[in-house]
Amino acid sequence: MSQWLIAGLLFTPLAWAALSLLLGFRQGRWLSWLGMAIQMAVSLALWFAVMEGGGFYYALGGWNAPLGIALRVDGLAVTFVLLTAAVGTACGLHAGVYLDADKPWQRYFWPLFWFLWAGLNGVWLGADLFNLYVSLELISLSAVGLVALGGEAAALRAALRYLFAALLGSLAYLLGVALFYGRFGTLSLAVIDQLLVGGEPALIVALLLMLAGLALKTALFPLHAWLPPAHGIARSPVSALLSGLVIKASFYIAARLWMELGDRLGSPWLAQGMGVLGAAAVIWGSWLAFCQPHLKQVVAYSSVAQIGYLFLLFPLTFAVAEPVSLLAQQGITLQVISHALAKAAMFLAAGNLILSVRSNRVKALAGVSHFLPFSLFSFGLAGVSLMGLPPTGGFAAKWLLLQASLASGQWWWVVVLLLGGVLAAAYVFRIYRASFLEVSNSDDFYHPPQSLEAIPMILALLALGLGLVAEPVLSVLALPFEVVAAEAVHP
Amino acid sequence: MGFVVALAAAVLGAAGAAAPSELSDQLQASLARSGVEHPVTAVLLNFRSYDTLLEIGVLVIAGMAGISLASTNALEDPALRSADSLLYALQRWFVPVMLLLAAYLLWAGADRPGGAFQAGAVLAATGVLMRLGGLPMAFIRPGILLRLGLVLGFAVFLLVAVAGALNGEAFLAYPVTIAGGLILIIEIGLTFSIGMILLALFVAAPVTDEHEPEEGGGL
Amino acid sequence: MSLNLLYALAGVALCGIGLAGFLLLNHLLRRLLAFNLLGSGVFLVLVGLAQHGDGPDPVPQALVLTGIVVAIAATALAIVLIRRYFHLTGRTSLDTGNNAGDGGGES
Amino acid sequence: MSGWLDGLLVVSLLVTAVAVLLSRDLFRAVVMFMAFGLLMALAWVRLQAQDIALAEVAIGAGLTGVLLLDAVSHFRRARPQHRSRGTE
Repeated sequence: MSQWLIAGLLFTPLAWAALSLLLGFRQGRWLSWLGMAIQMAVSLALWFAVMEGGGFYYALGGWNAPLGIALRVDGLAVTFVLLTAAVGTACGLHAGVYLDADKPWQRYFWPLFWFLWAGLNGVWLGADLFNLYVSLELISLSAVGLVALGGEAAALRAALRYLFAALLGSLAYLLGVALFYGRFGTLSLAVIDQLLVGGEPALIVALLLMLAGLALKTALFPLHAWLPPAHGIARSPVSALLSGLVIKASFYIAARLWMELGDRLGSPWLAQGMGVLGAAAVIWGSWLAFCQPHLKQVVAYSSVAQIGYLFLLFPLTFAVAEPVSLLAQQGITLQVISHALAKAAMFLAAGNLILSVRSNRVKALAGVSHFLPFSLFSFGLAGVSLMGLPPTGGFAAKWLLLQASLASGQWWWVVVLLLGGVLAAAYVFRIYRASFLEVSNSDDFYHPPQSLEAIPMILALLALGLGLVAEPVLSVLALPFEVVAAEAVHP
Repeated sequence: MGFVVALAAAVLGAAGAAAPSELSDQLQASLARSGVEHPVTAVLLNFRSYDTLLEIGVLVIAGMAGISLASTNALEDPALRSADSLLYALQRWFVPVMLLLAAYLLWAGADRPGGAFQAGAVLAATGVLMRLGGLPMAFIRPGILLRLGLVLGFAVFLLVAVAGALNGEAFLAYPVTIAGGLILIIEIGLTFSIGMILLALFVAAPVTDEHEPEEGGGL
Repeated sequence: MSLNLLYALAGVALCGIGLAGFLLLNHLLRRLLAFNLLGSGVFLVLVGLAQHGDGPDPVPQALVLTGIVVAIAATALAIVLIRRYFHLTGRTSLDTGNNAGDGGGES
Repeated sequence: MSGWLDGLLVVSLLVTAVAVLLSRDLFRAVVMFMAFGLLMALAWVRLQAQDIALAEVAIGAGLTGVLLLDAVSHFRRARPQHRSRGTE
């Protein structure tokens, strides 16, 4: 059964990419709705299958790990596959209505969208270092294409910046892969994990290269300069995809590398250093988000800040007791999920607001609270999750990270967690204050369709509800991990 | 530069400690079941075919970007239309030779160096030559046919991949008996599409200065 | 020093040259050239380092073939974007200071 | 083996690479890049990687070079026009 599901999961996005290239935007929309329904169903079924049967390796082409490419289907991977299905479907539905179907270039939206989805699934399931590289490139190029779609100068500028950063990051990663292959003669992460004994300098350099490249692609401070223009200029559904999912892909690889190899190749300096950069991202990104004059730039800089929390994974899992490390991993996983849902909701809601007031400026929002209370409410609800107030997913994530920090004696991260929440509150309330300003007789608002308003609301509610179901979600995450760890790598 | 020194040290370190892997033994052992004799082709199109599938996806994205941002009129660049007689004579000889070369490379891939990528590149080069010689290339217009050409190889590959899964085996698994034939079919499709994509990128890329392109104005 | 290792070290040097060019040059096409040099360096390291033992190792060769195709796809995409950008703005580099272009949003 | 030949090849590879980046003229830089691609192909032959050598000649040096040359000539043709416009 799982075999069929995996085949469906890999086949659908690629096939839909090819098919939708042959159609126009409107026909592609119908086709894509069908595809999203299939992907959603397959992802859900796979999630339940892994929940019951545990994780497994899937040998593509029937060739096992070192010779062929094996996919690692475990609890974490299928959870992210499901997350991608949820956020991808929401953004796809929103885009179908939001994007101007009459523009001739929009026909390329769907193929790029589906290629992006295929790449994301490839990353979540990837267990082969080089295949991860190809998946990353698939993601980067389709994401750049999506940003550039429409071809106005500012978008091209942002897309080029993004492209160059992404390419440099990929090559740094590939250089690390080359060193690993030179040393071990294999590309399978599981086999490398088995063969690796101690911290050889060559391999430490390799890991550093890979982490640096992936950090650049994830836009970790101070390598974040490419992100705000790209995420700010793209159409809102694209921004939601980029902020919600795309930057998580490179972080996911970095985290997987760290969890598998970090105990032997890492060092306290590296772990603390990554944490410090993450902390700086939280503070600096939040501050810049507060200062931005444009609505989508606020949301984009907020992404820079929220990414920062993810990098606390490095110090909180290095040389700490097993339960503490597990706590931190769970916290980071929750943070990834809740940020993906909340940030997608925020960008989609921001898109609605911009559509309504016909301007990207925060000041132009004055009075919009009367006209789009629903979208504004979604925006705020997502904001609550970013702030980390109970009962949201953001709160549950921070609570776990807080515990992990205290249990490992690294109290300084607690300061970052709390300060980040306060700063997030500041930039979200700034938008709110601007929206509730009363202006005389400005009823020149466009009212977007109901469906556009409903989608961010659903995502924001999911982010909110995540806090309530955090326990079951995390138990599913932890359980299959054991199964996979116990299963030997096949020869 | 510290970067180079560290990297050189890492390379030397990794080379010094390199452990003989079982991978090459496995490869030799499985080669007979891959359907081709040339190990590089076997790795590309059988053992690690998922890489190749995604890589063609990347190429399709680039081709798409090329035709989406180009303006249609640039294809009718009159400057390139005026056929140079020498070039014309040259291409009358060159085009068939290069087509033959592409076919040879494609066929050679099964047991010696060569294969879809090289053949596709030669195909594209032929197209570039034809364009420089001023031959009409209506088929490269950004219409449905061009898009069909772009995805054809990818689609063929994907269909073969899913056929394996429908057969009850893994995604991308080929039955041993017909693996060679399937790989050849994939390679033919890929050669055609790779040539088409690379050519589209060359031919469709120009944006002339004379007119405002119809795409990406206001917004 | 073996033949393969020599080329691997040449790859390292190329990586350094490419990286320096990538970071220091402003012209978009020159940056693209530097990216391609950097890529070639990485490929040389990948093949040169892997071919210890007896005979050539086909796996890294296949990886590099894939890598070359990905690199030309990226290069082609970049060229399309650069030409279009040049067409619209007349600029061949990205650093133009903080002009208003950064914030301009939708519709 | 003729070790000095390999040494020469490596040195010329590096020199060409530097020349690509340092050429003041963009057109020259691209031509140097194509030469670099051909040298790379030789290096691949020396590494017993004929497949890559073929691909490098066809794709690396050939097509990338043609694409870049095309772009450079486009820039050249358009430059004067944009300069006058660029004063705004």
